[in-house]
Amino acid sequence: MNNRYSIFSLARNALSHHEKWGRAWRSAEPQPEYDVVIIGAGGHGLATAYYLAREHGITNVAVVEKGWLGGGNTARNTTIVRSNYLYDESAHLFEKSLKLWEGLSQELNYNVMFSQRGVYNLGHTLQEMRDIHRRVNANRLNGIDGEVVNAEQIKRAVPYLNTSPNARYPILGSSFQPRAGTARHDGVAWGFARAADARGVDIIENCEVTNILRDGGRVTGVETTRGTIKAKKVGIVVAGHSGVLADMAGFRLPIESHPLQALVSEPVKPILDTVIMSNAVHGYISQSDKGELVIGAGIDSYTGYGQRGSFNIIEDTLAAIKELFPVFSRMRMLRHWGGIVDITPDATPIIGKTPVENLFINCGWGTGGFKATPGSGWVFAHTLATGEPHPINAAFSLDRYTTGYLVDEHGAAGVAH
Amino acid sequence: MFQIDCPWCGPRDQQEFSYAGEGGIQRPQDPSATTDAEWADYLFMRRNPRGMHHEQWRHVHGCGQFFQVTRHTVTYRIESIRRMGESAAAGGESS
Amino acid sequence: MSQTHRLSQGGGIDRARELTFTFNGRRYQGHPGDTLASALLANGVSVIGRSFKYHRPRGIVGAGPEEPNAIFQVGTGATTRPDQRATQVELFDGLVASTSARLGFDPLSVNNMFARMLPAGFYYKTFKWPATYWPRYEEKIRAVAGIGESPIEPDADRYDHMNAHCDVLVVGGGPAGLAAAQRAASAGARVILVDENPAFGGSLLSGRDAPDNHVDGRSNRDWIANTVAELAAMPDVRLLTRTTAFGNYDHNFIGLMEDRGDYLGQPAAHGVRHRLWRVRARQVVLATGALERPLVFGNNDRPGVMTASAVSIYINRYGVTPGYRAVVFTNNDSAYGTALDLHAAGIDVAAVVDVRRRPSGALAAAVRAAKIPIHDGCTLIKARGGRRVRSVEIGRLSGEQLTGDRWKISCDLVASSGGWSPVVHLHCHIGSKPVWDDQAACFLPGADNPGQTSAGSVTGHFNLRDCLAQGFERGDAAAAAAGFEPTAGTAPSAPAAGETMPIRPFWLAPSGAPISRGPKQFVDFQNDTSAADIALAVREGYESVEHVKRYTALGFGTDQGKLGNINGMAILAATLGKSIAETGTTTFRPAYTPISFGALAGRNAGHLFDPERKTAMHEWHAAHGALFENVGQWKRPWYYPKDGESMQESLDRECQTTRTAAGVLDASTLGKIEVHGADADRFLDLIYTGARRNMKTGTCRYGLMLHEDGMIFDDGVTAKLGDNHYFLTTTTGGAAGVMNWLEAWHQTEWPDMDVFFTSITDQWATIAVNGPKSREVLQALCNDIDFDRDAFAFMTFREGTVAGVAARVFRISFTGELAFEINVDANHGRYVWEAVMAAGAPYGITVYGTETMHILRAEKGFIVAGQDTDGSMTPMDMGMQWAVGKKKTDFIGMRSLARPDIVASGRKQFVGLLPTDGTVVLPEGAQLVDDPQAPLPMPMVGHVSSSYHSVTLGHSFALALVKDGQSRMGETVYSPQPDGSVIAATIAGPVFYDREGARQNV
Amino acid sequence: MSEPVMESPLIGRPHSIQGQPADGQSAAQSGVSLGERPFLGHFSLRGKADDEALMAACSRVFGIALPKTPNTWVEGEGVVIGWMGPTEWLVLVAAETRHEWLISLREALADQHAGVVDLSGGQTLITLAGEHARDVLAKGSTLDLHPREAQAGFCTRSTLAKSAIFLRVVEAGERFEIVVRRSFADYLWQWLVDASEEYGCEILPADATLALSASADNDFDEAVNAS
Ligand SMILES: Cc1cc2nc3c(=O)[nH]c(=O)nc-3n(C[C@H](O)[C@H](O)[C@H](O)COP(=O)(O)OP(=O)(O)OC[C@H]3O[C@@H](n4cnc5c(N)ncnc54)[C@H](O)[C@@H]3O)c2cc1C
Ligand SMILES: NC(=O)c1ccc[n+]([C@@H]2O[C@H](COP(=O)([O-])OP(=O)(O)OC[C@H]3O[C@@H](n4cnc5c(N)ncnc54)[C@H](O)[C@@H]3O)[C@@H](O)[C@H]2O)c1
Ligand SMILES: Cc1cc2nc3c(=O)[nH]c(=O)nc-3n(C[C@H](O)[C@H](O)[C@H](O)COP(=O)(O)O)c2cc1C
Ligand SMILES: [Zn+2]
Repeated sequence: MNNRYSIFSLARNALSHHEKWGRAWRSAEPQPEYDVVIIGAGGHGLATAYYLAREHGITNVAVVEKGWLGGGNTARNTTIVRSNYLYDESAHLFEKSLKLWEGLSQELNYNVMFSQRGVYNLGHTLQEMRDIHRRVNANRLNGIDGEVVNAEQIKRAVPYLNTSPNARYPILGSSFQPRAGTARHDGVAWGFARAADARGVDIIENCEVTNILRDGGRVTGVETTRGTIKAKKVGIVVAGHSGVLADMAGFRLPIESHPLQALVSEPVKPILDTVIMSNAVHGYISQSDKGELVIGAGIDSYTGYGQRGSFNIIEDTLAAIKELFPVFSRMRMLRHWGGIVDITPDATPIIGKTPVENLFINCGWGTGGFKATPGSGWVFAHTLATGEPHPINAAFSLDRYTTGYLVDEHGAAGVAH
Repeated sequence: MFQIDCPWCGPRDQQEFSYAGEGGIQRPQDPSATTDAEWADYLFMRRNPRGMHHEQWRHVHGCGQFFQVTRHTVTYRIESIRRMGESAAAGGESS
Repeated sequence: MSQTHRLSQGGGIDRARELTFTFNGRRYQGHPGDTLASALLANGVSVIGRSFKYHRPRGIVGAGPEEPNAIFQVGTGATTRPDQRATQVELFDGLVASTSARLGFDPLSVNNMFARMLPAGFYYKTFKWPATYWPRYEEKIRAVAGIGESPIEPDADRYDHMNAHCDVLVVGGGPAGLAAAQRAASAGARVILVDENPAFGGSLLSGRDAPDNHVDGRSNRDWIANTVAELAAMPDVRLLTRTTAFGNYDHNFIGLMEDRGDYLGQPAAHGVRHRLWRVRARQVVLATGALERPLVFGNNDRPGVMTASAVSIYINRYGVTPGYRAVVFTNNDSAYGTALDLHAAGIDVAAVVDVRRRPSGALAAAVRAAKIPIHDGCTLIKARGGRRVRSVEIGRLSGEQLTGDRWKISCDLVASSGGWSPVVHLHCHIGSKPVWDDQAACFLPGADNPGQTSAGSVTGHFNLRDCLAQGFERGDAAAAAAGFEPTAGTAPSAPAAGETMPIRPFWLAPSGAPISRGPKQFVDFQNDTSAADIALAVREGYESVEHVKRYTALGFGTDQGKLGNINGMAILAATLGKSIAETGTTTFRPAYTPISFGALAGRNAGHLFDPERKTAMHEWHAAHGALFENVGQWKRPWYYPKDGESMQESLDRECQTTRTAAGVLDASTLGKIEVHGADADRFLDLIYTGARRNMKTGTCRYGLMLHEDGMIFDDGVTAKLGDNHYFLTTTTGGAAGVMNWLEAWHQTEWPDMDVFFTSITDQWATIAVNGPKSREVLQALCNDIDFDRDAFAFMTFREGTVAGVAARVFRISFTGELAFEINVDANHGRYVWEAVMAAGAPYGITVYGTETMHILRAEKGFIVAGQDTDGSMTPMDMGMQWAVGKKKTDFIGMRSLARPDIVASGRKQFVGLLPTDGTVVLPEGAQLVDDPQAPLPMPMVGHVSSSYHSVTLGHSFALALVKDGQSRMGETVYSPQPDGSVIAATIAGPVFYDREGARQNV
Repeated sequence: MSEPVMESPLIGRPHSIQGQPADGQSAAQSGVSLGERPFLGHFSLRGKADDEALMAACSRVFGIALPKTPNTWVEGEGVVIGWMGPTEWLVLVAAETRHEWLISLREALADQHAGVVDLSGGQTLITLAGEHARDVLAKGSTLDLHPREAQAGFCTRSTLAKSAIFLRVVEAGERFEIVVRRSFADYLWQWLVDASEEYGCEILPADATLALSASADNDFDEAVNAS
């Protein structure tokens, strides 16, 4: 297919008034049977399909999506990408992902605008500073870039941040990961979709899985709103809806689905060149390439599938942003929205087997899985292809909740991101 | 922003309440008699339904009482509210 | 006169007064009552911006919240505000507005020539090579994006929140809203009526005052004034103008934003610039009206092309004509009204171009009567002109196609109407989907949300008579639903509408060429999204309306698609060969129009951002030079430097004095809970790892609380005050959590147990006196307690008076020294504190803060929950088996301790560390390895949780968590530092000082 | 030794500007008056409402029955008792009677299944009155305090700004009392002064007496029952 994207193809197509561009992905009709069916065409599901094809040569794959691809949390996250997690298991997983991010635009031939503008995680209390040191030291020894910077250094890098020692919660310092940053969320889904499609994967939108078919203890396929699809293996990658799918397959998950909100300001000229996250004051902020301030909020305490949350969270978040950046007080909120995040008790994902044979699950990314999109797809593809987890995701099994081996990342994930 | 009808104090703003998770989870009578799997079930596994959810809230900035709520997790509509210990049949007056 | 486009009469402006303002540095005049947009138009300013991608000149299109082009920076310096919609900015004297777009020659307008290189989504296809160049591309992209500029000075304005309750909230003060509010209020309901405009009246204010829109037989202006006056006179009615309902939230919670300063150019009295109203309404009536959508044709973005209703508004409300020779282009009747407005204002209407054949309505008849030519069955193909429309090309239609018959009409104004889109936004904020109505050719609100209803043109009723009747009826219904009996009365009446002709949906004017080759037909002006972009998106497979939005940026701008979205969605449907109902809309989200961060933060800013909790001795600490540490919301003294002392010098002094004489700590912030009830013993036995039931009255015991997963979450001391009567302490940060924990277990799991908990954290000021001289200090202050070593044993307490104040004195120690904690009623806290300091003076007593407290406890190996533990440690991990009741059969968390991975080896365990070089202090948070030469990723075996220099020990020491550390005593571990150095340390037991515990027992 | 000195948590706030209207306004113009009643007796009374022996004992010692209707307060001689929850009441008495009350309460309830916890040092009481008192509260409270909804006799625990409070309606729409925890008092006071500013705010001298209605017989009972 002569559908490569480049400045030259753009010029060539301009001559034909862009009438000759092919589809980024086919609108596939469901086939009766596949080797692998992936439920959920979010970034993670699409990446899984792509790496199944690319790394394992498995192309008889369908990704079924109840709505429009990339329309779940992939469409509504604040796009922060970093790998400075505390525990070895998480660090290796997220760093694997970050390495994939670094070549992703070229790999997919789709500009996902991965912008390594760095991420600051601010510390406002002595205990937060201890935790920051602990995490950055661990990152360094795990081969992950990062340093601890003081208020003076932050002030120089981010002049409009309130670094006054008289602030209610003065900034005592921060971790800084230079290779971290943001990416264009929709582009990530589209890029993976296009690349997976090019390798033969069927992406089937507007196709909701309504039941998971089993024979004995073994999965045989899925029932969907567009008919039954048989499959040798099935992977569930539905983020906030994981509990619903698990229920269809007859087991329970240690997951609660909660609304998580975000918002954007009206667009302004460049004013913030990096990403600022604060746990104690509770908000995080970056500026998109279009100029809006993209701001993330705390999670709603109650469970909900409504893709909207409570207004007081928005108020509290903007009070926090005003505290961090008093100059943004006169900026205006353009739009706020919510997603449904799948929260585990240890703030760590589940990637691996389920009680049903040949049925695998990838979920529990909660407030922070966008950054993992390529890495998650990569390890999950391995798991689906071989039937066994890759060493990188071995620790993220469902049965850790039974044995007590938890990788508790609450510290690193404390603020939703 | 919910308005929750505290079974003691009447309707109040969500900000006076705290969410207290899925309701009706019984702590095993004799924890040491449970298997690891049963214990994990009690500890971590949740119904997390998309639809009607039986849950607990506490009027933490009011009468301090925990109570039971049946709420739809998509529409966020509250179907019924009961004091702890009241069965669905006895309460369920508000809708 | 410079106001070249000001009509000699009409409009609601105050012609007697002139206001001066500047736009991009040029001075202009306007009048009170003008908006910035109407004043610019009055001054004949036509190019007010440049389009985002192609840098095409742009003019004002609308007159309200739908305006996409006239987005300006207003004000300068600390009071600047970016991205202000000129159509909603009220003019005041001295207003300064600007746009960063170049209004004259714009070098980037060459983009226009490269336009073909910039289709929707072009950036996904480019800027990928070489990979390392992306940051440079990105910088360029960022520089051209963004409309206004963020302020860079702190905001001096103030903001607040106001909570309000009402029986009926009416959003929108047009005829429907006024009628509804009037009815609800007259039934006795508490009513709030809001409108975003400076005055009530809605669209009536922008129509001509003609008999066909009279209400109850009088001019509609009179009717409005009367109704508003009537409402204002009622005690339980609140009328809010300049107030936007920006968001509709669950359970009838509606957010309103009231402007109290921007319209004046300065904050209103007492400084509140924006007030955010948080309304909880029993019933809501949405009477938000409808917005007109333009028709889409070639070069429809030329300055001078506007919506027809905007043209009418400028004429009728502001006395301004946006042009002197107009062409009206329509597919429905309402634009004929605009033709009549123009005509009445003396403006030449060159033609009405109607896509419908033989328009038959009453308005069309009136236009004919006015001798305005009507080109029926025709379309505008494209506009001509550069910085302003100069003429339009018209073609005859056959179905959706052109017949080939084309002609040109010169004009400087095009007023177009593609029909009306009800403002269903608020209705949809809480998840409801709008429903497409083929008849009215618009989306209508779906089924009512609970407790909410809609009235007026938002429901697709586009004539005054129906709107009034519906407002009246819905006002009654809302009042009734809120429990009020409607009074007798009849709906305000307006003359019956004349004959009308149905709208002909018409989404995209044909140009004779394929969409991709014809002139640019803009759908979303702010983002330069054209019909061709939508077609391209579909061609590339971005078929869902949400994909189209995200790929083309349709509706992403500051108007959120109010002007263009419906057209875009209809064009999408046509491209896909589907119905509009099938393709649907994107999701409507708050805010209806943008609201300031300041308003959302309200009073929670600056020193009121979060409460500062203070102890009774706070002022004393501050007066004695304490530096404070934030712990939770508390301010705790960290250390008390004396003149010229470094931090370490202060700590050395505080430590040394406490160990050799006496030191005092304000421990009031510790959480304190009183527990009593017949089952208190039984209950606490389930909560703590250790036993409580065998405690004797008068004694104290240390305890750990675990979460049910077996991990430590808090610790503290339990004192037995009497039978089934206890006093517990918690960590400073843990107090509220522990209180909730106790209540939760009691109320939800063991409701039959008879036990009560009362938080008494604030009741007691706690003064911890530590050190070998502490007994003497206490004795000097107290003569009713026997402080003799055996009479008052370690881990017991006594009641008596200290410094003449009733006190409870505990003999407990967090330093390992002889120590007493005095608890007195906090009102007496400072008094007793000062008495202690005075009584200790002869011994050289010192005051010390949290840092010294940490050193002294660490020397003794005492943990700080939350510092040495992080939610993943069991009592065994911490070497605290002794705190777990051996004979207990159950406590919360116990079962989890038996899980395989909790009993497995390889868990991190609590140990002490002695750096090989005792002058080096291991940084807290340092990671520990066995082999510092190992390649990255280097296996880590533990981390340092607490670390200090000890003046007492004469060297540094640390507490750490090391894998299997308790069986590695004496082994060496290493900590590689960021600077490349490596610190070696020996694993030791965690107790460094007075291992036998003799000192606390003297 | 000198007499022990008590300090309210608002030390340095109202006392230093005793009686001085804020914002340079005269008292007559101020829409709000703020004051503190420091050092009152505050007791938490815990027990079960269906425990008849306890209820009887309480009636004896207070001369009035404990309010069992949620969110109501009653007044006896020298004492105000507010419902805080189904097993909890707040008892307020004047500063100088605090110790006697505590002793007699503990004595009277000694044999009961009940607890009396002294909170007098841990809380203070702020009064807020005037034409705009309700507006000031509305800036930080989601309660509906319209006279129609919250008559005299209404009380509740709730939040005001970012502080937990106990609120008592002394006179519907006009006169309120706010009991706040000691450590939050300074914050709440500053918040109230800030929120009151636009209406003109008069700061009253501190007053350690308990506000009781003129006639202690409870004509608000009816109102309460009606709500
Ligand atoms: C507001 C917000 C901010 C966030 N910010 C960040 C951030 O800054 N950084 C970060 O790393 N992470 C962030 N996250 C988290 C991140 O978005 C998610 O972890 C991640 O996108 C999950 O990707 P996914 O592909 O697994 O899920 P999704 O994108 O949600 O995809 C799941 C898909 O499954 C589909 N599906 C569900 N049920 C069915 C069914 N029955 N049949 C078929 N299909 C089904 C859904 O429609 C959906 O498309 C944020 C999340 C939110 C909500
Ligand atoms: N000729 C036509 O085709 C046509 C079309 C539409 C409307 N109309 C006329 O318009 C009138 C409609 O009356 P109506 O009362 O339904 O609507 P209206 O447009 O007169 O009033 C609605 C009011 O609500 C305000 N508003 C909208 N959203 C708001 C929000 N979120 N917050 C605060 N204010 C908000 C608007 O600014 C406006 O003032 C009738 O007279 C009708 O004849 C005619
Ligand atoms: C990183 C990011 C940037 C966004 N920027 C904008 C924006 O500039 N304008 C806009 O209208 N919405 C913006 N949105 C929000 C989307 O319009 C939309 O609200 C969000 O993707 C959730 O989808 P939904 O509202 O359709 O449910 C942005 C979303 C994200 C995740
Ligand atoms: Zn309650």
